Amino acid sequence: MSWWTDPVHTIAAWLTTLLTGWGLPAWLASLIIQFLGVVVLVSLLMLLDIFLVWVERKVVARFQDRLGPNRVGPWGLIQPFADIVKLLIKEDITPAGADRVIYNLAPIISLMSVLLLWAIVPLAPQILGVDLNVGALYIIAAGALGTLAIIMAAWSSNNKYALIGAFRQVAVLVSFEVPMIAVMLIPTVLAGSMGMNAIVQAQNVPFVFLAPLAALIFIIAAIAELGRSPFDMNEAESEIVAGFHIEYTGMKFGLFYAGELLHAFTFGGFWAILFFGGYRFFGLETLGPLVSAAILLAKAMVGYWFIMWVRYTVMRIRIDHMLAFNWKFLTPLAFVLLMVTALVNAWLRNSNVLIYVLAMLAANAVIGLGVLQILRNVSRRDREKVEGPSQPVAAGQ
Amino acid sequence: MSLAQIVFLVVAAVILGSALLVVTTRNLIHAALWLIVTLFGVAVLYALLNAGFLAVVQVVIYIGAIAILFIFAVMLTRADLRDRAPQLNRGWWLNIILALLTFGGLIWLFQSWTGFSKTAADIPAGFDAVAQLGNALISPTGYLLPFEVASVLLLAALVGAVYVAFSRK
Amino acid sequence: MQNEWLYIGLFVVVGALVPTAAIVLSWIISPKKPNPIKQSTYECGMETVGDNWVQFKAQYYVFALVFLVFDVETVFLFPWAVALGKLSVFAVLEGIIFILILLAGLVYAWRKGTLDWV
Amino acid sequence: MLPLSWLLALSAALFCIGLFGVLSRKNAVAILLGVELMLNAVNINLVSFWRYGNFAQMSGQVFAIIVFAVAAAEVAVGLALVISVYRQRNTVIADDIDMMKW
Repeated sequence: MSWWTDPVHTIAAWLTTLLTGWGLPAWLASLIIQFLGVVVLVSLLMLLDIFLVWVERKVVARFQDRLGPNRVGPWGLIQPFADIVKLLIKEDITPAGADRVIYNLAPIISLMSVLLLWAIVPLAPQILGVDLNVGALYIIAAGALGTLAIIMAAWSSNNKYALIGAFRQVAVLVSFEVPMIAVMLIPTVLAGSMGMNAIVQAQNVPFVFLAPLAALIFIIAAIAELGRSPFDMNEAESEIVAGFHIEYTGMKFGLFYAGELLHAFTFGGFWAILFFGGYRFFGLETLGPLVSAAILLAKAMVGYWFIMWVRYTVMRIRIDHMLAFNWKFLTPLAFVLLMVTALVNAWLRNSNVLIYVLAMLAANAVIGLGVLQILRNVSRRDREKVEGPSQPVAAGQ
Repeated sequence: MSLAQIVFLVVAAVILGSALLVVTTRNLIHAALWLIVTLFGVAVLYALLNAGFLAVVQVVIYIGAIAILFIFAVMLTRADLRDRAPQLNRGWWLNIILALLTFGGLIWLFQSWTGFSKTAADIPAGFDAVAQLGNALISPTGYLLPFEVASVLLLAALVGAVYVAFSRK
Repeated sequence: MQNEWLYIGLFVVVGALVPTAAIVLSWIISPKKPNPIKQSTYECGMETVGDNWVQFKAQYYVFALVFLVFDVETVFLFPWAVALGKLSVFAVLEGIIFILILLAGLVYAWRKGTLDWV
Repeated sequence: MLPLSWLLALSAALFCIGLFGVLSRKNAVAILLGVELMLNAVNINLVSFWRYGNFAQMSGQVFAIIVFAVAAAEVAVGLALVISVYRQRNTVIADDIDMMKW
């Protein structure tokens, strides 16, 4: 067990001998070590979060043909720290009539729900918090806490806009959770396990080649879960000002904001884990766990960049279109994909890998083309309802 | 006392305390939020009992969906019954006696049973509860019929609730 | 098993402590000069009327309802999906029947027009 | 390790609190909250019996999952009824809804 092949356990073993050397019982020593591990991980995440503020601002600036922060520190890297100081010394206003306990609890739960996701992220086979065998459901459970935080924030701040915004946001969140769960079932079917590490281990062929449509649906649903454009219901300024966090100021607002950014990055990471092989990259992961962790973080950053790309390119969709898109398109499609994937998997999983992959790809292509054909027919019918029957243009007229 | 016992006592106190608040709080939103605390405590209890899958399911279904539904329903039925009005029926002290009697009766019944103070066997290391559960759910000798009937039940609930909530007059 | 959940529990504790620390820190060092205007409910400059308990339409409830039903469905489907690797085509068909029965519910709600945001 | 008696006592207590809520609350939504407490007490029992009995046989967990489904169905239909009554009668007090038809 050397430092390079298994850093976490090496450090843990060293600390165990140190602590038991001081006369602590073994269970207390392991508890303290686990606690330290969590503290280190959470601190790194918060640091990453601060860095993400800079990334987000820099990227949006480039998309909008601006420079972005570039005054404080090299390339403006110190800018987010200045932002934090600003948020800390802002006056903290609690609106009259607010339910103080719930009002203060909401941002805490909001950030906590995002941090909790990282307990199951496998950065490398040797660097992972816990290899929970119910990983996929755990993601949904953490998301449930986030939904709860939104309702608590809105109700406790005693503001009509906040409550309306939260209701819309929650309606969108719970709706898009359905296709999200359905496509999370697809990697589970393919890997035969819900554990994140097992799913990564099973991806000798990255699942994106077996279920490209599922990967697409996952990222669409994830963007909606994040409440980002084009599904940014809570920031429909022209209708409900700032949604559920309208009354929040200073650090509490900052916590919501930090949670949102880290959430986006985290879902980039889960996209990579579920569909793009996680910490694996053409055998590079065998070099060592730190390389694996770097691979996963790089993939997560690409996923995050993709989410930002969508956010700054596509306009907000109206809420009725958004919900219709979910219930009448994404949800049926996701369940059809699940059924077909399960069937093909059951028939062909023991045959040649090439045949298996090609069959999966073909199934996806057939479903995709069929859906496009159905959509074309439906929209033609809708158009004819408004414009009258379309007449074929005869030649020569 | 072992760590598990300490955790159990703390969780049990949280569960019972918040459950009492659920049935006595005037503000219904607060009652729903206290219900969430209770449900979370029960989820911790499942984790303590090595039923990790059920712990997560408890959070997903109860906190993620049922509690949200309750909060929506409270918001939708803005009614005469606001925080000031008495929230309990007139004979509530009778109900306390009834509940206490039920509790005493249950404990008395349990007491007379031989397995009351049983302790659990250790779960072997390679035991995958989720896969076992899946096998049990779809094997024809197991719970195949309840599995399919559950989906019919959910279908009936969906159709019924949509019909009831949406019957326009 | 026990240790896994202990770790999650520690994560809950630390995950709650970090934002709490941030809020407490800002509470200590930020200025506090409350006045009634500053603390009034923000409504784009209008005086707020009544409390925030506005009447919502039942539409919100219906979306949450359909979500609840599908959420419960997945709880049955996850064990099915995990066990699938070792099972026959017959087991897959059972799961497919399960999904189809529920999709019938979705079709009903769709036909009834409850999925439209009127 | 925990003795089974602690778990059974906890679930009995939770069940009785739920019972009190169901019997005493005026608001129909609050009554349903009490029913949720009772269902949770039942589930604690089922999971305990799974753990302390023959855990290789998954009966307890399967029962618990079925109870989840039943609870979900109960809440969905129950709250839909409450909302429907509220929209027509403008009340959520269970004692006022006693006409069986209107």
